[in-house]
Amino acid sequence: MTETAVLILCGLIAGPVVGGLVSGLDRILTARMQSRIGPPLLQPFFDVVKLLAKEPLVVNVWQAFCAYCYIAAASIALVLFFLQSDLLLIFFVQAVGAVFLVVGALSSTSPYSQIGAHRELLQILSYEPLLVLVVVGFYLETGSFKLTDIYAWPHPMLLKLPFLFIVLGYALTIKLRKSPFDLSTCHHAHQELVKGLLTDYSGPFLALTEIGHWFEVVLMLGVCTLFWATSWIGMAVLLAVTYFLEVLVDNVTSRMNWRWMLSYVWGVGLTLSLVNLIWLHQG
Amino acid sequence: MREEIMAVSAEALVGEVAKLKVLGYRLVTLSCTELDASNLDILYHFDKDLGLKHLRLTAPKAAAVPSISPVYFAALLVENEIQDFFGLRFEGLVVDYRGTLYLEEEALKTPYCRFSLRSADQREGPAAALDAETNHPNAEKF
Amino acid sequence: MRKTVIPFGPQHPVLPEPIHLKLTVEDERIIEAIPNLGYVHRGLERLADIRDFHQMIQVVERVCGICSVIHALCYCQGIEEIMGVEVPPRARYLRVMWSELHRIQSHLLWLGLFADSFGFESLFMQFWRVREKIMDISEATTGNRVIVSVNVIGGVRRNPDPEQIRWVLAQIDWVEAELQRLEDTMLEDYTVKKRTVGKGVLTRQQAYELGAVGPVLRGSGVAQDARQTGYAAYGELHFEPVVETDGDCYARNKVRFRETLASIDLIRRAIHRLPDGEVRTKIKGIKPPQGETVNRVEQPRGELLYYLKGSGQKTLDRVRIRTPTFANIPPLLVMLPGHFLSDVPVVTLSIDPCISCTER
Amino acid sequence: MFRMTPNIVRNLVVRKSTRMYPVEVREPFAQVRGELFNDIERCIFCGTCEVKCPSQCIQVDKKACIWTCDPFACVFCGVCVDTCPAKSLYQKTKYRSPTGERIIISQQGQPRKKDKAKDRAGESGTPKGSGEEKADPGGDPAT
Repeated sequence: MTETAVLILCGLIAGPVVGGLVSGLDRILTARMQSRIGPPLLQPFFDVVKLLAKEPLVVNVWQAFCAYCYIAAASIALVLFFLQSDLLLIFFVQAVGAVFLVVGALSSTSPYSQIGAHRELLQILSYEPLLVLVVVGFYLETGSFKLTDIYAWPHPMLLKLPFLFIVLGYALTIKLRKSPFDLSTCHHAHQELVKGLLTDYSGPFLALTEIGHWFEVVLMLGVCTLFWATSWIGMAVLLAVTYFLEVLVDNVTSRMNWRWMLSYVWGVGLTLSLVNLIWLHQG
Repeated sequence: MREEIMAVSAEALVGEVAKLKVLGYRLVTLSCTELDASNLDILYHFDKDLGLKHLRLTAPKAAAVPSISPVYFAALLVENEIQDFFGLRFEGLVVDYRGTLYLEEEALKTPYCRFSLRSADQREGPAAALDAETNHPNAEKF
Repeated sequence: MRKTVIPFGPQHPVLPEPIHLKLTVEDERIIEAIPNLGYVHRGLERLADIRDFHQMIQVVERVCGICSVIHALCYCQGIEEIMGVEVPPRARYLRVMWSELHRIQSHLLWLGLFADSFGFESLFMQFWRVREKIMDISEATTGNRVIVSVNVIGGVRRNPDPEQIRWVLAQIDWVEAELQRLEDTMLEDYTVKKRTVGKGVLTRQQAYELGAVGPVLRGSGVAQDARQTGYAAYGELHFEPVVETDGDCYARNKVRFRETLASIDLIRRAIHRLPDGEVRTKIKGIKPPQGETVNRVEQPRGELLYYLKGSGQKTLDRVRIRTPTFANIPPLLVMLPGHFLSDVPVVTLSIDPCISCTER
Repeated sequence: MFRMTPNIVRNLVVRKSTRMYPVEVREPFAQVRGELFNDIERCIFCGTCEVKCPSQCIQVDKKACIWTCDPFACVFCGVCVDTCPAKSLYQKTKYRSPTGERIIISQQGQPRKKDKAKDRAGESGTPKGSGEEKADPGGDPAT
């Protein structure tokens, strides 16, 4: 029982701490790639603390409620991951959180927020099928949706599911809000929709969505570790390489539009998944 | 000025401008200068193969000038600008901001005129109401 | 989705300056765009009533920070023409050098902002990094970074020594090398092309009739550049305008990129032929300007026109400034409808809007 | 699709282009037009700078020999320095550092006399030994 409590606590702490550090590292690495010095490592924490200290101002109560629901769902998803729960359940909870974020944005009347919400729905529509296919891949390989079974599998999954890892990369790029998929909102509020989805969230509620985002980042990185679950070094190397590539892609592409995203992510993503799944089935 | 300047009257203006368009001239811009208390001087600058040609129109402030924006769409901004700053009316503008392109509703009209400055309350008078009636129907949209 | 009106600006993070576009959209597709101006109007033309014609140089420089040298140059040329002042040859060549430096920095600024408009932040940073070198050259040779205040009636105020000229050449070589490194990305990258090719198409006919100027006009295939008139020393430098024919955002992008390289070349040629001698004609004792003139020069954004009228007094009767963005707004209104909201920043920035210029 | 990659990778290894600004400042160039100063001992209070200044940031009181400048209105064009007949105006190569308070520079000089009086009085209070310049925090924006 105490073990469960410890795991829950781990999940709740790891989300903001690891997520914030990853975000800080991301900003430093991005700055270096652009030949800048960049902010200190702890800058994301400073930002969030500053936001939390601000006077709460809401457009309507719904939006505040949605922000709380989003962070709750995101943290529950991560806690479930730490508890080695069912992958399908985790993704379901995570999707609920994402939808609450959209509902919150839709509850305001700002056209930027509205259009951002529509685009976010399209993004969810593009990455959710891919995530399900990745989970199906795990099932076909291990015969189980449980994380305990997947972590106990003796061989690195990447060798069997290389294409599905690329597919997960697409989902990861969308989830991390990186170019070319930073459509609904992006990190620097410098696009045609201002901050898109998050335009009308402000102060502490914006901080909540940011912390919720960190939970999701840690969760997605956790899913990446499943592909090399046999050794700690393998996991670390895989994570480092994956994240470096994410930042690199962010820096070498421009933002695309949602039509391109749908056709590209579905076209390439579904093809790659199917090829991988058929290969698994044959092998 | 080095280039050729041709004087035109308000009646002949649109015809002359249309002729220039047929000849392949491009509208560069309009320049408005206040001559004295009741007259404005408008220069229409045209360009063809890097050569300039000017039309000069001396317009009394009280009378409206026919707009050339139906001929050259590009004239709409500058004609609205002159309307804002010099208080001159252009008739038949394709998009008529009615003096609010740069200025706010409550702003004084004709800020660029030295000799006369119509005050805001004068504008509210019957003349302004008449102005509003005779405006272009498009104006309602903005 | 029903029709929505999106207030694009006046304070919008994508737009560097405050223009307000009322966009009527249907399902993210633009149906109509109506501009509204006047957010930064300063009435600089009216300042001619209280500032004398020498002080107006500093005033017109502030019409637009990015092309200050060229504004001052146009104004000074106009006054020189009215007063019949001959400018020394060295000053004419130096004016070309500083004008082209300004064109490079303006184009680099634009290339960065354009990259940012389609969400390519790292490319934005790279262009601005290169631009910094040009600002350094400005600062070292004229004394100021942006509004350099180097033109006067009758010549220029600074005379770079040979060592400084050599230093400028070396810096320019560095800029060219850096630009060539970015050329491949800006002109050939898949995502960049995807966002710019076929966007905001303006046919040759439309561009000409709507009075487009500068890279917008040249991107549509009309070879017109005020530098062809040979003002300052351009007539002696065998200037050729850069022309593209597609008329879309990509073509305008390409025109500006190629013009930047062409400007580097022009600076080299100007420095190579730089004559010795005086840089400033004394105008003491000549009567204040009496008469009127129209002067045109080529700004980075396009053709700039000054109408000046003086009546022999210290203050001018009229200073009328027609800036290039003013001429490029009607084409923008024609280009926007039919595009998606995500293309609005790209199309809007493709005319290189300088709203402070426009509103003066 | 990834044509930017060589530039990005190169940036990771070469020196950074930015610097930690207030801590680390680049050497200014020799001819930079920076902050404006008046060498009040040489000033003859002719008022040329007041007339020529395009931003009208300088006021010269010829009788009381007071030279006043609003540094926040100064546009660093250097016209006053160029036209100063006594060459008492000069610009440093450094820019004025940012401040939260509005200041007006006001300098009290001596009328030009045959015998050079060494001691000069400050305008009001805070008499500095050098008599260089005096800043009135929150001073009236006299321009």
